[in-house]
Amino acid sequence: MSAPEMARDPKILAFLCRWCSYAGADLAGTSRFSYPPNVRIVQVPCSGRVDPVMIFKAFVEGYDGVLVAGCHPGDCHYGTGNYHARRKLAVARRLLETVGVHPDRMLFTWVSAAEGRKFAEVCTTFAEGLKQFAGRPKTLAREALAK
Amino acid sequence: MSAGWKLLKRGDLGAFLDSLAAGAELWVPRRKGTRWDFDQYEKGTDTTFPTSIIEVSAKALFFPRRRPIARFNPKAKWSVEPVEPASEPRIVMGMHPCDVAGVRYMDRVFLANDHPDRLYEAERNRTTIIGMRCSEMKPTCHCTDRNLSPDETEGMDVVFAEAEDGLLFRALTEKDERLLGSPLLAATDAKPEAKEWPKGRHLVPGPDELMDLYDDDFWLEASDICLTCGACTFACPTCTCYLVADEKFGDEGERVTAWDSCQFLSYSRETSGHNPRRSNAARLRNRTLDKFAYSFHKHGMSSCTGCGRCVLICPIQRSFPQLGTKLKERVEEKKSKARVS
Amino acid sequence: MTELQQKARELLDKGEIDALLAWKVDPGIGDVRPTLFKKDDDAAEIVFDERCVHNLANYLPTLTARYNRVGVVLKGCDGRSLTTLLIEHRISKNSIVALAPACEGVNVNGARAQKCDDCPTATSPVADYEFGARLARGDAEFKQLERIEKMSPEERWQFFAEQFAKCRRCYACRQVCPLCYCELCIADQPEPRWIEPSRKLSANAMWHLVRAYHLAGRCSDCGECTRACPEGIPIRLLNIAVEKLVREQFGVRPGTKPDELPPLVTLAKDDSDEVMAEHL
Amino acid sequence: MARVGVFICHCGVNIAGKVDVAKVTETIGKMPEVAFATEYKFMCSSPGQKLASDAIKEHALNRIVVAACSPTMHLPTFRKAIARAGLNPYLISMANIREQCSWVTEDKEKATEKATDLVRRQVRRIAHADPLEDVSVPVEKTALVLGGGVAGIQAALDIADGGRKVILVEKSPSLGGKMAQLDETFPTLDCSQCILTPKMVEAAQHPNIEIRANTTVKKVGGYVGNFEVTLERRPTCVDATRCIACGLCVTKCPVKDVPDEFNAGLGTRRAIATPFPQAVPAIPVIDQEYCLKFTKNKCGACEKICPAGAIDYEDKGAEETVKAGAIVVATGFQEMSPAVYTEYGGATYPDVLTGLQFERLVSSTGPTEGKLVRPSDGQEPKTIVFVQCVGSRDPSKGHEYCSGICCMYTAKHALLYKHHVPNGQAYVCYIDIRSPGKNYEQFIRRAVEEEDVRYIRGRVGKVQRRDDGRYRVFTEDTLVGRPVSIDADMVVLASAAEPQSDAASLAQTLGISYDADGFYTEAHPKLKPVETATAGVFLAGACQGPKDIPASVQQGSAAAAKVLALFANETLRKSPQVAQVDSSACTGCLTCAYVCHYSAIEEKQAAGRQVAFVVAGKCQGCGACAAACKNKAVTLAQFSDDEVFEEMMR
Repeated sequence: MSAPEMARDPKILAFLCRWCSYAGADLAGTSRFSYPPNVRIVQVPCSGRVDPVMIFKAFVEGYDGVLVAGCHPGDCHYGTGNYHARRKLAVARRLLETVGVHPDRMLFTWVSAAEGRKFAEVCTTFAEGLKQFAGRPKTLAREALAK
Repeated sequence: MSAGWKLLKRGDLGAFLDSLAAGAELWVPRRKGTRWDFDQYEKGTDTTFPTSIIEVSAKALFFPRRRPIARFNPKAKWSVEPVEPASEPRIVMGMHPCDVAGVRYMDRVFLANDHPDRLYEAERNRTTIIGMRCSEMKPTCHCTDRNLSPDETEGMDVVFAEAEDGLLFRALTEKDERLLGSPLLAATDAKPEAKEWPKGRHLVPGPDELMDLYDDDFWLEASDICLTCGACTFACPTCTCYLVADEKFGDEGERVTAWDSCQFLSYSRETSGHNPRRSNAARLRNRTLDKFAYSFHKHGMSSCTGCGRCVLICPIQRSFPQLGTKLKERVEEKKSKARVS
Repeated sequence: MTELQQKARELLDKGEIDALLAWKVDPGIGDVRPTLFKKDDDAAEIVFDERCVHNLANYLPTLTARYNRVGVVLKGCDGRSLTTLLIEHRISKNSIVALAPACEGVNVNGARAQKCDDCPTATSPVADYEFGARLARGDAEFKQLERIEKMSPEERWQFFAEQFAKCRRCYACRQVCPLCYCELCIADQPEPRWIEPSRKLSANAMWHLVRAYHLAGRCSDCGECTRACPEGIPIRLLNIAVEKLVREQFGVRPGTKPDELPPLVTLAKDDSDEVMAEHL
Repeated sequence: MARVGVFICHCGVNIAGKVDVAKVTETIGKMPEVAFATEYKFMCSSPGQKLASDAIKEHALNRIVVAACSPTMHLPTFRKAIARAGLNPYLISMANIREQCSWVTEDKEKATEKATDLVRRQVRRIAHADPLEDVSVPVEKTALVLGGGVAGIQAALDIADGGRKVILVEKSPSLGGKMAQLDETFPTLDCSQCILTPKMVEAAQHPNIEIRANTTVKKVGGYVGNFEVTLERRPTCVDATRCIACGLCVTKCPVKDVPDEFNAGLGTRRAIATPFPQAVPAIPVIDQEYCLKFTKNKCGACEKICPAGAIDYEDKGAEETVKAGAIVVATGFQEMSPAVYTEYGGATYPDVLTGLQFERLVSSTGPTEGKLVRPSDGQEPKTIVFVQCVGSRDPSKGHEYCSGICCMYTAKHALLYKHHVPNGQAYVCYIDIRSPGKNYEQFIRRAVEEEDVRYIRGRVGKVQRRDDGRYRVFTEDTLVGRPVSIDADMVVLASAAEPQSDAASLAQTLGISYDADGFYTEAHPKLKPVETATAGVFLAGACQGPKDIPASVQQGSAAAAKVLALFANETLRKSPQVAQVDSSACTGCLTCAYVCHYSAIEEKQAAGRQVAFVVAGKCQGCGACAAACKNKAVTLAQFSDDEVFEEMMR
């Protein structure tokens, strides 16, 4: 992606749990809260299903930012999935930051099914923050194909 | 064949390398961090040629760790385009006899069959090897037990050696006479010092004797502490196993080969989940026999060139050639048992 | 004969163990290497000193499958790996006898190993026999990390990209690690290709991130990965970056308590959300 | 080889208004996996579904992508449709190009681009999906009803009448809930107790209903058809199996000054008491906070007098685990405390009452036996002001929502007042009047037109207590636009209905979700009003949102119908979204078992090794195990690594 294009619209991969955050994203839709178009949502049953390997891979794949959202603590549909997620995400963040992935490129948060507005705001703010990386080489991103 | 040796004065090395680099990609040994590896020569850089093997073999220059072999694009009706091999002339300078022997072995693996490896062939065709005689044998070196010697020149186009006041060069093939046409080189009567090289450091039983040990308990015992990491295979100048993978990006992608190792558990894992070489013992046996038996049967030469890199690299200080010594003991033991009974 | 050698001989002679995993000097290479001692072998050849770098816990799952009972000499860090191996059902405690001499640190490339500065347990936490007094250890400072922590994200990537680019993907780091024991490593799985098998920077980085993540909360910091790396990549940096987090946020030093589950399989409802927010 | 059929929905103009559907169809049609791609106005309509099933046959499609609304909405619809066409119902994926694209993207070109990409990812994903079979599990045909208010009683009775066993769990000593505290009910003004008590008795006597009073839910395990619920009875110190409910103990109890919860804090009761005369069960309970045996270790009067030997001071409560196939949650609401409304003197001025307190004050079973007098001086209030929306429609201090029932109960209170004090004057200060129920508006009109209740439109600013013991209510008449003040003898605050204080923790125990206000969330606001997102857990009554009696009873019956429908099956088909272990790759480390919230992973022996094994019936499909397994030996159907990978890759 060229730098000006990136400045307009960073690519974000969002892992959303099906019960809260995906429903929150749906609510953002039904409420017509618009947010930047380059957010790609992957539904997972629970934030606990998100394997940090997926997050690493997303950066390798060249996404500018990775968002993971699940039910608020205590609200997990599966009881404890989001507590597991929280620890895993903490480790993922530590590793990524250690090798030099900028902290602003990852956002791990909770979005409930009622928080349509929050979801749209989270996406908008996150994308806004990612614009600072426009035109800079992307840490971790995969190499171009051989000529 | 060629005439005698030509002398390059030590002070003229830089100028000579510059002249070589003017006509071709030139690769020379270079120290990177704590170890030596081959690197492309850049004009004007100081260059030293180590007098014995370096940590990293020249294998990757002919058979890279990762080789894109084709590009595909399903959008355009699954078009598959082969990757064009490089064709610019190249000189690899400073390969020692054991590494050159490695290339000779790879030639048999990749070229001496009905489906020669196109990319390897291209690398070979564009490359002139300026080999270097060793002036010492490291404690781990044992080429002399592998039908080689530090003076071996087979497979080289040009050979050079350390001398008191510079480097001595000699062309081995006619086409490469030209390389030595530089005015910096002067004909000389001097010859590289002839040395007596130690032998018998690491003897290994013959291929047939080894095959007799196929079902022996020896392998189980010997593999007790082997980690079955791939460090030795990647260091080895003749390990040529590779895997093929499709690396996708969006809908496009490339098919690549990448080094693989028979020491990995996954190497021999079949789709069903069955793995004929699940145990460390089976994998150690495979590697040992491949070096000292299968290679004879398939390609007519041992694929161990005696460089000793596997010893240097092993994280548990397992001496691979020492294994040979033990194998020999085992063979003797078996023989004597046979005599007794 | 040292106490350790005597006990080893006694255990072998009495048949309490079928084999003993320890170190001896190999004159051929002039260094120590892991050796499996049997009844008739000379226990007096057992050495335990700063040269004994190898983590022998790595061999236990294979050896306990072959022998009824295996004795093993463990340093503190090796013992921490053993704790986790026991928790993860790799070995049954009945099939091993742990000999735990107090470790005064080991040398790698002629200098004291960096891991030893951060060691919490000089003596293995799993021990049937202890030798020497338990040495007190201060809290780890992970000094080696400071250099990285001071860097900007760009500088960090510059540093790690240079390191990862060297990786040959020989997986010596994996094989040398007692806790990397998967039947089919994720790096070897063809579909989906989380980690591309070929050697290129992005795939190598992926491998190192995943490797470190899989050891998160489990790594005993035995440092073997770094020692085994033919390219000299400071792999341990990633391990301790996580270990520091795990200690600070989850209050766990992996493997130091025999009955403590690794922090990534337990969960803490009262963890702060801060742990997954920016914190470096 | 996957032959994917792609169907792109216009959703009228909802999608087609933003997304160039024809262009998306054209681009997607070129994907190598795609055998057929088309667009249609409304895919969820029957012609839309038929379009898909016809195409499956005509083009030999083996995978389907429908690009339309959120899968939460219509995925089940399309699953059924493709199953009718003979395709495995799990070989379909939906691209959410409405909620995630056309509705949230401003630029048309970008929306089209995004929609194309979303569909493309689902095509890749579904090409990697495997056919799945539903998991079949047995059904335990006992229902657990939580809450013995009118909704719970109704649900229990309907299920029991349907021939199924019910365990009716009530936190307090008696069934009845809020309705038992009411005097008369709107809009008919029939006596609340008179219509409720027979139902309570019926429940108690029903052969299919077991009542567990003083009991709460401690733990819920299992899954639809097979819940295992741990119930916890608090210590009551009265052995219910022995007590003959003669009431002698209550009369002998010397502690008489315990604030009476049933009377909303007005009046007192004994330390051993039944909450009200018609309580079911009628077993008294000792209040350890006040009982002298516990506070001073003396007395023991009740133990001495009890003819049945039912008093047991050593009672530590009890735990019991019950099996249930379904759970009806009917835990009701609580009245918001007006304490935050200091400007109204809520909870501080003796004659400023809440709605529920007023109910008790006019009730013949209340603390004054139905005499309407001021708590402060026992005088009849000549002037009374009802303040509406106390805590409702007030995001700053109370709740944003409208409690819905207050307009009606305030009108009822005003009428009751007029019936008690015919020559008194009642004022109602309101913001809006909401009366959308059968005969509700007529009821309001009756209060205004026939009973001379004066309605003043405006929010009350302040209630001031005057030296003479009366209260001055400051408000505004917004219809005429001038300030008003009224001197009143009594003020009644229409306190909001809010979720029970333990609603969130119960939701967490049950694994159901709740909305921003704390009310339990139904599976769909219109189409699944009594289901929750958790299969087998249903909602009834005000725990789902404020409700009046008719609505609560309706929901009770609706939930019962759902339970009976569930119990009509011998076995249940459960989503195939369960984890599976590839034993050839499993190392047997059991990390997956450590992280499983449902204890659904066990060990087994395979090929001479210990490996993990998923009990499909117990597995709820969260995928924690799949994420924890380092070498990916655990796969979660429908969310396999393969599928997530294909979807996330660019």
